[in-house]
Amino acid sequence: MSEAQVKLLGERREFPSLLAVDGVKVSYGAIQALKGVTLKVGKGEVVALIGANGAGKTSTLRAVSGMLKPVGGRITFGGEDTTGAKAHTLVPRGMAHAPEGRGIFPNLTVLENLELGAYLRNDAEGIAADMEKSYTLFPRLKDRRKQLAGTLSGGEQQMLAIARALLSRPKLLLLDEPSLGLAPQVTETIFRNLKDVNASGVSILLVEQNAHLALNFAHYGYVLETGEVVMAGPGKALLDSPEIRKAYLGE
Amino acid sequence: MSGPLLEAVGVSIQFGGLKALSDFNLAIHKGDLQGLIGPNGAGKTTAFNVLTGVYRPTQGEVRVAGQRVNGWLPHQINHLGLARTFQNIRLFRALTALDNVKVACRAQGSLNPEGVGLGVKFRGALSNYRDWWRALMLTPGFQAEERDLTEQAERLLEVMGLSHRRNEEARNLPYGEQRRLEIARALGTRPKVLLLDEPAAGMNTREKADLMVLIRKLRDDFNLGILVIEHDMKLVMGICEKITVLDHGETIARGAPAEVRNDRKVIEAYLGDSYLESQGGAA
Amino acid sequence: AGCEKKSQPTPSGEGAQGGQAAQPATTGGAPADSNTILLGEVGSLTGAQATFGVSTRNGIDLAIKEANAAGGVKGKKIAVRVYDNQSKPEEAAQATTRLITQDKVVLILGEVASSNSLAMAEKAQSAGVPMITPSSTNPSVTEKGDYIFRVCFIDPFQGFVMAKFARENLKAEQVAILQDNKSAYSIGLTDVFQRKFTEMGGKITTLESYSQGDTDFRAQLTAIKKTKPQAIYVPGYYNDVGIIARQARELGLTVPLMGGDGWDSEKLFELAGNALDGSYFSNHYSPENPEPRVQKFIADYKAAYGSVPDAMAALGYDAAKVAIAALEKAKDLSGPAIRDAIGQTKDFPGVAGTITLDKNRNAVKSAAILKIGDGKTQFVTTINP
Amino acid sequence: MAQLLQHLINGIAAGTIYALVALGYTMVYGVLKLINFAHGDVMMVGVYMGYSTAFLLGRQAQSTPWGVLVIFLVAMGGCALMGFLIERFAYRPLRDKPRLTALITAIGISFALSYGFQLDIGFLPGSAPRAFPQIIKPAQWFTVGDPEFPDVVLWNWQVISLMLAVGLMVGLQYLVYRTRFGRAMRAVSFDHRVAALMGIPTDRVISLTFMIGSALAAGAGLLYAIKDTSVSPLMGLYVGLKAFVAAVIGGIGNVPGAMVGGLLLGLVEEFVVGYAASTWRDAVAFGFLILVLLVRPGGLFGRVAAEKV
Amino acid sequence: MDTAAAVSSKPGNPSSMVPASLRGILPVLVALPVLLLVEWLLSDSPFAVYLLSIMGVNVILAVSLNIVNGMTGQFSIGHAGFMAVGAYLSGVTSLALKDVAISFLPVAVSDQVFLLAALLVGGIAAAIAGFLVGLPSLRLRGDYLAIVTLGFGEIIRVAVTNTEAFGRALGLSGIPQTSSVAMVGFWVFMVVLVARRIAGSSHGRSLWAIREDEVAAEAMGVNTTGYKVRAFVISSFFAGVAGALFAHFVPIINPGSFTFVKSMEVVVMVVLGGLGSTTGAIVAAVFLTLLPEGLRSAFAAFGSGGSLAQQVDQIRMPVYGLLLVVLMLSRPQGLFGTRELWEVIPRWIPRRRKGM
Ligand SMILES: Nc1ncnc2c1ncn2[C@@H]1O[C@H](COP(=O)(O)OP(=O)(O)OP(=O)(O)O)[C@@H](O)[C@H]1O
Ligand SMILES: Nc1ncnc2c1ncn2[C@@H]1O[C@H](COP(=O)(O)OP(=O)(O)OP(=O)(O)O)[C@@H](O)[C@H]1O
Ligand SMILES: [Mg+2]
Ligand SMILES: [Mg+2]
Repeated sequence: MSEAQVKLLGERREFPSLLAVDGVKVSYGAIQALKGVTLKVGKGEVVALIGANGAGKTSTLRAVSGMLKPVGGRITFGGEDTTGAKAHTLVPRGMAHAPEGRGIFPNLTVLENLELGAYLRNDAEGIAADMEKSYTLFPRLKDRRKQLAGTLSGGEQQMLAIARALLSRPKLLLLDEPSLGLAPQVTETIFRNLKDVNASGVSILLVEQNAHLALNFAHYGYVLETGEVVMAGPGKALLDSPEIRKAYLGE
Repeated sequence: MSGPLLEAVGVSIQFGGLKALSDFNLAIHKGDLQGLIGPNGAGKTTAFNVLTGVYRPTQGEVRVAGQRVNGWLPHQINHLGLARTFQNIRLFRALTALDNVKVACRAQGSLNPEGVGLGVKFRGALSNYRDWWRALMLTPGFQAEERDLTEQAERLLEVMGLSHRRNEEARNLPYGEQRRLEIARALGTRPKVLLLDEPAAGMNTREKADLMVLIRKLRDDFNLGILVIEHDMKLVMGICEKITVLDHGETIARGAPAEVRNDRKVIEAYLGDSYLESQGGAA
Repeated sequence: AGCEKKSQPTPSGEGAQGGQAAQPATTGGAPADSNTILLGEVGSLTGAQATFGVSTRNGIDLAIKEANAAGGVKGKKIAVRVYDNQSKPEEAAQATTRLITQDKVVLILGEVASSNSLAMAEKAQSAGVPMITPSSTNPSVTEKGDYIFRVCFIDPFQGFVMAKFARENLKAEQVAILQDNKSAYSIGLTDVFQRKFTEMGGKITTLESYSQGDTDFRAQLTAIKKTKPQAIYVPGYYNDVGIIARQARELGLTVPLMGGDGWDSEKLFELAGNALDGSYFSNHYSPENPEPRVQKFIADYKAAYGSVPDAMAALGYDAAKVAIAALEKAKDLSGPAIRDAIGQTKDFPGVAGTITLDKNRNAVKSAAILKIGDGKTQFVTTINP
Repeated sequence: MAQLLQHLINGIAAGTIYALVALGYTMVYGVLKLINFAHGDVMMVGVYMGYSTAFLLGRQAQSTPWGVLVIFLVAMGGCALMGFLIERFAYRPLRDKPRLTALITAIGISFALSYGFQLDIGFLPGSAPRAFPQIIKPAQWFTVGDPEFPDVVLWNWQVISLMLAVGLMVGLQYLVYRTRFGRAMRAVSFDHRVAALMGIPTDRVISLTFMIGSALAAGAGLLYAIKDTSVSPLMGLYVGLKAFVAAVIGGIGNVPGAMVGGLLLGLVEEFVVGYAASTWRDAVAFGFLILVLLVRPGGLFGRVAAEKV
Repeated sequence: MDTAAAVSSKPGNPSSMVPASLRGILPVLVALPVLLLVEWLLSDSPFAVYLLSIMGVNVILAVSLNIVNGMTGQFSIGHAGFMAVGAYLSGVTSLALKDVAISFLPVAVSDQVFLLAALLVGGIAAAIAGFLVGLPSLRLRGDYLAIVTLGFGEIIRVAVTNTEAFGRALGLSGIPQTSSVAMVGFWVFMVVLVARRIAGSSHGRSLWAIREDEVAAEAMGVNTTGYKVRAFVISSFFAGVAGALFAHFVPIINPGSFTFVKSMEVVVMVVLGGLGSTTGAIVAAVFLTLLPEGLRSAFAAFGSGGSLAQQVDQIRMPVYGLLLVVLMLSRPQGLFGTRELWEVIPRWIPRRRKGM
């Protein structure tokens, strides 16, 4: 679908380009989940992706991180064409993805899960430092270091997933519903921490059901409907749009 | 009988060194709509698991409809009228929406005598095999029963607004609808008490608002006692009459939403200061 | 015993109903043209007993080639259709049925393993197609009916032969037995040996078992060793026996081993090294037999297949020869005619002994006792029935 | 008494082989959750490779230390390659499909190998067993009683096999639990898609695991052939099955479990044959398995995965 | 009226013209004459009879295993064990009754009566064994359950091998060859009917639910252990009948026919057909039974002379193995996935129509 049908609100702040998704299509067998999604994430930018259930948010993230092979379109990351590249080849280039459903390794301990996040890194000291940092972000994880991740509570697992993604020192962090199942306080903490993470130069592509939270946090937002981008604009502008308020904020 | 339909008395459970739930007390009566909240890892889901028989309490007693059910199997407890949904959706993914509900309906329809003792067991086994036999022979009674089931299940789908999905496989439903299907399925077992584990997770604000209306309606129409775990305070505070707050397995507060909301301990452990602020602003 | 009562009426009953359903009714496959006589063979070409199946097949093949070279039978060439049964009775039954009804063979050459031959015999008997088994030694095979023959001696005889030899020639008093629990053949020999040897005043110190295909026999051998036998009877197949012998020596068990025709294979010596030196087994034939027909057979076989024929090959050869002779003699190629012709086989000069079929359709033959030494067998003695 | 000692030695020697084969089983199961039914047949092929190498080396060279090394390397390398190919073409395409489908291809490969090697065409060996050359010259390292006709014997290769098995077990355990590769293996085993998100090259990890497993199979097979002095196309079938049982007894996926399971199974079988009825050996072995599983549903060392509801 | 449509849209149910009280047995009434006709038509081609019989036995095995492996999601690989129980016990029964006949009936009919009795003996004995094997499923999951079923199968085999009454390694021979195409067909028909009716009933749904998520099924009031055991019992009953039929047409049985390789063959049929699909199991069983025979015919074209022609019959098995791999790779979901034939075929034929 062409750009023409996307309703654009407001002006986008300029960021140096990092990720560009151009007309990407994804299908699961007969089901076409993405019908041509186009979006951009700049260096240091936080971009939110909102949309109803089944709109294709998760599929977009999967296509970007290489978990899925798009059937059409182009993805460029850090200046290189990464369309259809395997997930593990994207990690060294600075991509980290905390997937939907958390994807923790249930029979490994919390510590081992975190170590896997730093799988490709060789700087023992850097890793140790980052590990400490994640413990300050999520003190709960420190207490449960030796516990098998599968027995963590839902919220703890979510923390683990985010902390693990950060340990690869990514340029771009893909987060799929990070607030899912988290206590309000924790959600708040996480978003506060994500701000810091972003401030340190990491770009974030965020999928969130809580549109309020997400759009407040993001520089720019896209609205996805049945596999297509239907609206885009700076976070605040979207928040103010009556359509969004009606459809996603229940007002 | 006006005693509580579901009762937990001094229930504790321990995993290795970790006390996930300690001295947990709860009573749910007909028509109650209660909330169970607390920080992540507080033991809320564990409490559900103990109540429904997935875990066996290390201490204390669980009573359903006046029966002590410690050590019973989940399906037996379910037959006494306790149904639940799961935090991580656990639908029968390859079955259609309708069949998901019918599975639950059936189980209640052919209830066997519960209890211990050889006689009961034997009669149970006999009636089981007779039941299979009826299915194999397609007896008229059996056919009528099947029609009945379908009707029941369809009614439930309608109540949950899922009729248009009846023949779709559960795994192909959007998340929000899966959540509702789980509730429909739980209702299929004709429970007296319904336990909902984070029913609004993954829903957007509007869907949450709809869900609130729905939960209230269920309580009224089906005459249920309902216990909800939820992290969305708007939902919990909005619909629950009584809220229990857990932290580290301990009950740190209990009372009406207004009381709980202003409880210092609850704010510290769970809500956080900014919650108060946002409440001030939004509500 | 009298178990034919019920199986008899079936074919004749059907025959009555369908009139002459035999020849022209069905079309099935490309029937052998009128210039060839088609025989059928079912063998274990894969599976646990495959090596015997292959030997048998080679023996039969050789006999057929010779016959064809000499002008065939009744002026026609002979061909054999061979089916594999994977060493399983149901496959044997299926293949036999196929041979009979699809390929329309006039005669079937059977199996080594008795359980497979039994399955074949059931089918051949009820279809009225004659069958000759080269080397199934279990008595029950030919009891299946009057169309089933064999060109080898039977288990009771072979068990008796070895018991007699052990008691009289070796003067053994105490013998242990190690049997293959998975093979009816081995159990058959064991039962007879045990009975006869005890009757002759000997003592069986212990009876241990293994399963075909096992490769570690140390547990059994250790248990046997404790009983201090003067010899061990191992009525198994050579592929197991070779390994058993080595392990026995390795454990310090130095008494002679004794066995049956299942031992007979060139490969035995390769497997056993010299661990079997001084051991004995009973066999259908001895390759040392100076008779020209035997030596010619050995030479031809070597030329064709590159190895010394073992007993299975010799018996396969004999079975085919008996079959060919009967075909020649039979007044026509109908089942009953061939059956009668085979039944009259008398003093037939086989490479594995002179064959005379008794009224139970079993070959009455003497057995050779062979001794092993230096990777060779030496003829020791013949024991007559 | 002497007899008891001998049974003990036999049982441990037999168990060692089960354990070695089980190690490979467990490795593969560990990452792929696939019961690799072709494992025993891969082992068989490995033994034939070793056999041909020994044959080519000739009688003299094959039993020198270098000869033995070459034989092992050829067999293990050949099997690693074969494992790679099998994984690449028969299992990988099915990785995201229901688990049972890969099991069927495993069965197919098992059939193809075990029946294929019974053929007598080209390089295929035919169904008859062959004597495996004594590449390790047997020597009695310990005897009780008259050394000529000893009551109890312990052979050099029995000790060597056991030491190798224990060494391999320790090495594997180290590999799986102490190295980065091991961590990657374990991650892949739980969810290879998420593992890829960690930057783990999952295909390579799985291939490598397969290659290690197959090489182990070849090594185990050679020791087995040395112990029982023969090689045949069907040898993989039952050893494979028994090794699988051993792995399950120990808790499948668990490295020390495979070792202990193998030794226990070897001993149980030995003592059933030695002191009870030898005809019931297999039944007792499986009965033992069932008993263990009823008492500990995840095997001796295994943990039934904690599933949090 | 919506519900009526739901009922009649379920395939496999006879049309609603039939009075409800008759629906249960109607298919049987229709099938019996058909089977007898087939029997009569085939009366003089024993090979076709043999092939059909072995095919039928395999179909019964596959469809019955599908109840446990496909519908319930348990992983049983010991089916040959149940088959053995049925085969041996019915064989012993028939041998004992060999010379008895019901005097007022024609011989053929009397034979069939005795056969039926023997089949029931075999089936029930196997069902009891199935109950025993089903019990560990209370505690065991997945591959652990699988190896236990395999173990039971092997134990049964060893027990048979050591029992004098069962003929030890030689097996039982001389079992009357009373099996007929009609009888085999009847049981094929029965097992399919039972499988379909279970699948279409609430019991079937409970089994599916267990397959999908045991914890959730239990929480929804499904007595998972009870259902699993019952699935085992029904499945092994039919395996026992299949074994009993097998014993009456081969007609010799020995322990070598019931090894775990046989069990694996049945598993292959079920998976290849599509786990949970009854018609898939049928098609796969028929196909895999005919495959080796077909290869045999194909290879027979090489003629019957020469050593290559003699080798070809051995090439069958490795080719069979490779074909399995290829088949699985090309249809990983099995032939029909979890669907049934009539749900699949419409998808294959009118490809176009959907778009319009
Ligand atoms: N593995 C899958 N197989 C088949 N269809 C799928 C699969 N995953 C997603 N889909 C379908 O693709 C579409 C887009 O799904 P996606 O998960 O990307 O949506 P989403 O926006 O993330 O929704 P949610 O808010 O529910 O997470 C939906 O219709 C969904 O049903
Ligand atoms: N089977 C188990 N084994 C060990 N620990 C467990 C097990 N189940 C739960 N726990 C522990 O018990 C604690 C309570 O877990 P629970 O799932 O009840 O939390 P929760 O209150 O539901 O949290 P959330 O809101 O995040 O879902 C957690 O710390 C968890 O790690
Ligand atoms: Mg999503
Ligand atoms: Mg929870």
